[in-house]
Amino acid sequence: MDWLFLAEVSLAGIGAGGLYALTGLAFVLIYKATRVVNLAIGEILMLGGYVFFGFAAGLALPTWLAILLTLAVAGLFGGVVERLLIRPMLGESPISVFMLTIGLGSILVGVVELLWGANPLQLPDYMPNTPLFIGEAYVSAKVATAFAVAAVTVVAFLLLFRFWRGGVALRATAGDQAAAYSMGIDVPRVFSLAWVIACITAAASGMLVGAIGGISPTMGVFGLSVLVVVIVGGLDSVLGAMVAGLFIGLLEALTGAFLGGEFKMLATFTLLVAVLVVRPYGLFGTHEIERL
Amino acid sequence: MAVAAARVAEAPSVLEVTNIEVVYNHTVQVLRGLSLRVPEGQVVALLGSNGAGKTTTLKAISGLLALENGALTAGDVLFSGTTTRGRKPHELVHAGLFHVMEGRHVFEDLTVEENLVAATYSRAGASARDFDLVYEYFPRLYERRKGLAGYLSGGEQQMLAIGRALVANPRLILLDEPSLGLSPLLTEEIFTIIARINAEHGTSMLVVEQNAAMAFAVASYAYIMETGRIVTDGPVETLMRDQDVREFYLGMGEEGAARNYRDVKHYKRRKRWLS
Amino acid sequence: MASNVSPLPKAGPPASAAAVPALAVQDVALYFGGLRALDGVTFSAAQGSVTSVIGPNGAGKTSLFNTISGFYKANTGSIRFFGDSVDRLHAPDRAKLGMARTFQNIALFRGMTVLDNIKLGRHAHMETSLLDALWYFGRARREEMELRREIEERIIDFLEIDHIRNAPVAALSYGLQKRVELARALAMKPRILMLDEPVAGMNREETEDMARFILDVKEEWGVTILMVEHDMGMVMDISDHVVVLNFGQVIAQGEPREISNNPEVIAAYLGSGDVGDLRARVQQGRGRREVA
Amino acid sequence: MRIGAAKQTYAADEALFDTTVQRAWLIGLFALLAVFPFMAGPYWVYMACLVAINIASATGLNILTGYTGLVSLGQAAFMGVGAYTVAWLEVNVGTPLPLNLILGGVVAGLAGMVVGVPSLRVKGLYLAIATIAASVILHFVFSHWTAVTGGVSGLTMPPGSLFGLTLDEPHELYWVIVPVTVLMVFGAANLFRTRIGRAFIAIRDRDISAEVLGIRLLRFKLLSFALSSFYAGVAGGLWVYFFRVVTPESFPLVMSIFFLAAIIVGGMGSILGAILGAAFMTMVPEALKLVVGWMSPWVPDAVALLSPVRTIVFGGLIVLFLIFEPQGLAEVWRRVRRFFHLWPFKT
Amino acid sequence: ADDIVLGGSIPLTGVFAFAGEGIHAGIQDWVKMVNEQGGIDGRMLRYVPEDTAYKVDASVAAFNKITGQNAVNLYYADSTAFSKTINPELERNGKILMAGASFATELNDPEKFPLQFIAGPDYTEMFGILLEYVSKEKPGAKVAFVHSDTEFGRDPIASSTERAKTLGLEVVETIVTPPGSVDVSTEVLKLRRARPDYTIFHGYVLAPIPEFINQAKQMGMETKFMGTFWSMDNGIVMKMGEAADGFMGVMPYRYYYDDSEKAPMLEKIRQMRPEYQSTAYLQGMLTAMLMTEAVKRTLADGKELTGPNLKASLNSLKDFDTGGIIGVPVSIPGNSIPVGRIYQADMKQQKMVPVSDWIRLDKAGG
Ligand SMILES: Nc1ncnc2c1ncn2[C@@H]1O[C@H](COP(=O)(O)OP(=O)(O)OP(=O)(O)O)[C@@H](O)[C@H]1O
Ligand SMILES: Nc1ncnc2c1ncn2[C@@H]1O[C@H](COP(=O)(O)OP(=O)(O)OP(=O)(O)O)[C@@H](O)[C@H]1O
Ligand SMILES: [Mg+2]
Ligand SMILES: [Mg+2]
Repeated sequence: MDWLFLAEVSLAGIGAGGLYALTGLAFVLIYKATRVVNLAIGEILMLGGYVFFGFAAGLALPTWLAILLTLAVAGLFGGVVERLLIRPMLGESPISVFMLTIGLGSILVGVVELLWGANPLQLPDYMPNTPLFIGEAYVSAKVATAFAVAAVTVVAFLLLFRFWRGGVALRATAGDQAAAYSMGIDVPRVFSLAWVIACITAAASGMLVGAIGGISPTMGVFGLSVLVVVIVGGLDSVLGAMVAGLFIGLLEALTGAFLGGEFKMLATFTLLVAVLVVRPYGLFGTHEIERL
Repeated sequence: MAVAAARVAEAPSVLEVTNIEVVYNHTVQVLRGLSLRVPEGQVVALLGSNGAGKTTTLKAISGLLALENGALTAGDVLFSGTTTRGRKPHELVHAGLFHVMEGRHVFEDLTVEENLVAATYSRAGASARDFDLVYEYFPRLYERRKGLAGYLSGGEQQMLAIGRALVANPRLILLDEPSLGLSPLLTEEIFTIIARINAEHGTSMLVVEQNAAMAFAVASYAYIMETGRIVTDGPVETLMRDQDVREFYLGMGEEGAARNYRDVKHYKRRKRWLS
Repeated sequence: MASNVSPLPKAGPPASAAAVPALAVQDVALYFGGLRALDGVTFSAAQGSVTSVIGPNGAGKTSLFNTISGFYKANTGSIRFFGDSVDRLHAPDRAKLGMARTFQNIALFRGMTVLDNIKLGRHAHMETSLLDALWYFGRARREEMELRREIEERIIDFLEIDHIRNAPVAALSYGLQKRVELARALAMKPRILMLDEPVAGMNREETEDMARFILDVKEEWGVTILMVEHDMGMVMDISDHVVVLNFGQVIAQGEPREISNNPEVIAAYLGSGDVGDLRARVQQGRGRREVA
Repeated sequence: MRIGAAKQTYAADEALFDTTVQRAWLIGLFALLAVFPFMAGPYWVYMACLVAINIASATGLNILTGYTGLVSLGQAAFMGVGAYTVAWLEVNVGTPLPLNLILGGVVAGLAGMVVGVPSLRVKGLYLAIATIAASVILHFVFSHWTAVTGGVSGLTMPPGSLFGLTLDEPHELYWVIVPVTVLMVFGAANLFRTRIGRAFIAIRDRDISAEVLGIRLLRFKLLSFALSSFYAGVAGGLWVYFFRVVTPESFPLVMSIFFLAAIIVGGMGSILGAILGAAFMTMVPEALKLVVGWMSPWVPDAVALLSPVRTIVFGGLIVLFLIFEPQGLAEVWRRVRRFFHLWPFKT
Repeated sequence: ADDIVLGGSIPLTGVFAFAGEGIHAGIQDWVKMVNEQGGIDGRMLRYVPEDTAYKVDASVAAFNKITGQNAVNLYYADSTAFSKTINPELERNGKILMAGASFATELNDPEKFPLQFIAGPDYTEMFGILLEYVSKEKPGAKVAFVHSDTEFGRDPIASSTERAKTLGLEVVETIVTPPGSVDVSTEVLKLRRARPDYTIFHGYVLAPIPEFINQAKQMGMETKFMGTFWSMDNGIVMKMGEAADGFMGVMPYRYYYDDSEKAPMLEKIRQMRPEYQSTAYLQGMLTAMLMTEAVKRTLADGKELTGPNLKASLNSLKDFDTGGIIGVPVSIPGNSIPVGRIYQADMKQQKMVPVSDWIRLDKAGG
């Protein structure tokens, strides 16, 4: 056994897992507040990458400004989408809203293709590029940076939900909108807020993912792996997104290293099925209450 | 008796509903020019058969209609003297109008205590003290405060729904069938508590209730509605002497004693006020 | 088991009414984690009788119904249905034996018409196989026609719901929905009819109608009725036997008259039953405030 | 007491097509289907076949998702199972076409049943994602079980034949594809007049109370999965007779999304909906091409520029229908019909 | 007389759109040039494209539509799967000569695909050219293959592993990446462990090559990276950034800006389109050029324009001059043109510069 190799592979896996967790957070936020599984997260992530590209490469703005502007645009986008598409769907079945987000994703792909073309693009290098060594083990600097950003964000949200009173409002809104209204909770605002924050988060991971793998209209498939992450973790659990994100990152790295890349998807989806059979609501998800 | 009636008339009203009409889905008209008022500090009862539009009336007042594709097409609702038209439901809650919905609507995925927390958003200074008050009224909730509300029995959920109103400490509570599914003892208890809240906090209430006897016990004035409009109203003392009310809402036979269900023959009767 | 399902019993009390109880619940316990929802419950319902289960909210009445109909598995104890143990049968098999019920929170199928909801009740007694169904003409059609005729003649006419037979249930008022639930239960070829709060939310007039239906079903169809209800006026008037639950235990049972005078039952459940007293107290309180 | 078009018997009341006008329409439709290949050009016959295949598969998905309420994103993968089965049989065994189609359906149905097993515990969107897992796993099987599936380069098969006739052109295959589809659609329509269809709907509306009313949940959920994948399998079989090559990339996830979109646009839980939806969603890209064709003289590079529009239109249709016409085309159709029914007396 | 119709299933959208756009422009320009000179034997060349989004069924639909509405003589196919799918139909139809965007090894078989050809080397031949170069540069070198888990990616791997052996090279690692994977850290680690002298990417366009190279350089790896046709376009390589300096690969055509030798066609292109044109553009144009040539020869021989006749005419090409698009005169004895050259990225000039002469695989090719 080559221990150094194992260590390096594991670190790489955990690094990628951080990105999964961060993007998973965007899923979870929206689900927690609105009970919508937003399949467009992958495409919103892509949009984040492209908007950043537009600011940083197209307009040649300084990196920090481009990042801030991208986050702002993403937030605005989240608000607009919520207002125009999601709010009219209040009270419709979860399947319908789920499909709506699929439609949204398709629109985004088309729009990006229209504006930036279908060709893959490379983001300007804005992340540190000097290699990092933990002990003797090599860690890609970009992946390490991405992991750090992801870790800070996810932990911040974990704390937020533990100690912030608004967390209850979020869950209340998700559970029963009419009742939430009647408690004096501003339901539309909770909805917008969830979408705004989630889209900001997704755009942030878009910039990170794009920096590592480049951007293309098809990069939304990243969302598919993240979907597995949040299902395994439990759709409404931030902790679940974190744990499952890291775990799946690790699993993918190890299968990739020891079995070959073609087994990665198989491994994650097999894990998904296994987890669902044992725990139908993911590792940390809330059970739906079913009473007669 | 006449004194009571006079008192009602004098008191300033916390709620005035004038000639409202409600249409669902742009097609079904449910309320047709309904008016009622709740004087400050009083309990008013609203009775009527299934589908008459009682729940709709309350939703029209609290603004929850919009959630069900219903619209207030005519008339006006004044809460504390200002119109509620154009105001969002949550703003009304902040202004002190609290609606305890039919069918409880507890947050199933939240614990009992979190349900109470959710009700504090309308009030800046809510604290654990308010929870103590709820637990004092409903000790059963205290026992189950860490449990998920979704697993409470029907009655326990009803307690929780009323408990949330207490925490919010509003000026006016709209109560939709508070006794639905409650045991006789609890029904009595809930109505005692309703009376207590009214007496101790001066909270005004509009109570929709099928158990007319109970409603009459706590209310000073009552409205009776059929198919979208008020057909009779008056001080409770007066209504309780009305022949139709006695027959259809209190279940008393011609002679004045309660009818036995076994003796009721199955036939369609016509209410006099409909003819 | 299935073979002894008789067609709907004819009017009049069964000959051997006294012999075996329709339902015998023996020492049944049901736990939810630490919570004892049912604890050593024993009672029986004589054939052709109306047996009411009453008790404070959360006493376990609905849980008892769910246990009898097989939705929950009792932790201990046994349930006999016309003398045969049903402990090992799943809910659908028990339904097939003739255990029909309505639900506390109306559980109609909102996507179907009234007629289809009622037809659904007969499901377990029908034979149509997949291939029959796909072809329809022939066996499936014959069976459907037979069912339709019977429902029209025996149930729809009886419950006076002919004007709404093609209405979607979602559009019906509460009282009518309860009536459709009863109709669906009747379509199940019931030998015992379990009604969970059949008149909750109804006013006096509607309650009287429902009481009449219940008595008619008992008398004309010879079906045993088991009922949970908080409307004491009705329970005491139409029941033959009353069982009182509290904290999952049977604290009293007997004839209505005995029960309404039982001090334990009064303390736990019935209360003073004196509206006048409440009224007096309220007036007093009001007076106090006005003085102050 | 009955109001409206009074029917004399219960049978008449329960018929699928209960008025003479409707029957006339139906006969007209069949007549049209029969003469179509003689009147239309090869391209339109080709499109008709494709539409029919998609209708068959969408109808299957509608049974599962629209009627039973179990969302599946695996329909394309099950079509793949059917296609591979048929191609394998054609290449290696040489069994006759009808048998191959049925076997393709059966194998796909079995696969669907396996996928349905978790449905008793796993609900709602969790289940939807689990079906994605199924399609990923099936994709892996397609591309790695080289001995049977031919690996990444897939299977190429000779044209099918029926009654000694070689079917290698759309207007020949039309006579297989369209009748099979019509049969399957009728089967589905019949299903929902019987206890099985009612059980499916009950499961969709509220599965736990359905159980207490005598419906065996597992059995009927599995049945729904099996039936829906059987439809997919047969559709996949038709597909492979049509294209004569199947590779792991032939049935991607977006194709499953396409079917879901088709039943949403058409109208979930409506037989007519699946038909209209599948036809509409198959034709829209073609219509867009036409539009682009007309515009190209004026808009430079219209083909390249306007083509992302197709992606946008696909998504946009889903979104618009969900928001403005949640009952789908079937409801639009009903409205139109009501209009003409009453016309000119009322509007 | 009737037009000569060149139909096309062109991937103007979807994952392959970047190539489709170039191909589309290339064919268009060629058609224009031919028609400006009076067409072929007085018959105009008409180009009828249809977008396919790089989907097989859409391609088939396009084929049916175009052939249903036009008397098609030539056809451009957008993908391997389509080329395979349509082949039986093509043979049945018998009137069309087809070529396209696929360099799949499988297509390079005149027996199985008698009416198709490849306007360049197939993927195995591309690998062959690369390996030939490597074995000359550094005999006995260690090579690694990195490819995507798609039909395209897997195409040349098995056969090229064999070929490397016969050339005395050692294949030390074969890495498969799943489609759409972003982070390649693990794969790079694996690569480092194998310590190859050369690493050949195949089955990608851009991602994840840049990140791969970046991380490898960070780790201080010395390996030289190489690519095949679709990742060798100038625009794409330049997008890889600084780290890709020195990235090499096989290219069967000259680049747009290559004015080192006489290349009249390139000059004409530069006149028509002053901005850079992709290698896909050249591929499209060359394909159309070869097809036209086949038509010309068939007509000159007074034969009917059928698929077999067209193909025979194409196969009769001996030392044909492509106007400099390919640096050497070409012959097409079979289904492919097994010629190519190694180019290397020069980031300072932002150009690909040749590092080898034109390499022919005459013996190995089809
Ligand atoms: N969301 C809705 N859409 C359409 N119609 C509705 C809706 N809600 C209620 N209705 C109709 O409005 C009428 C009045 O309903 P409402 O719920 O106000 O009656 P109610 O007096 O509260 O009856 P109950 O005693 O049964 O609670 C009924 O006929 C009902 O069918
Ligand atoms: N699935 C469950 N999980 C956990 N606890 C449950 C569950 N179902 C019921 N309970 C608990 O069991 C107790 C009995 O509930 P049940 O619904 O049977 O009461 P009930 O007698 O029907 O009351 P009500 O008259 O209010 O309807 C309650 O305390 C309830 O919270
Ligand atoms: Mg109501
Ligand atoms: Mg209960």
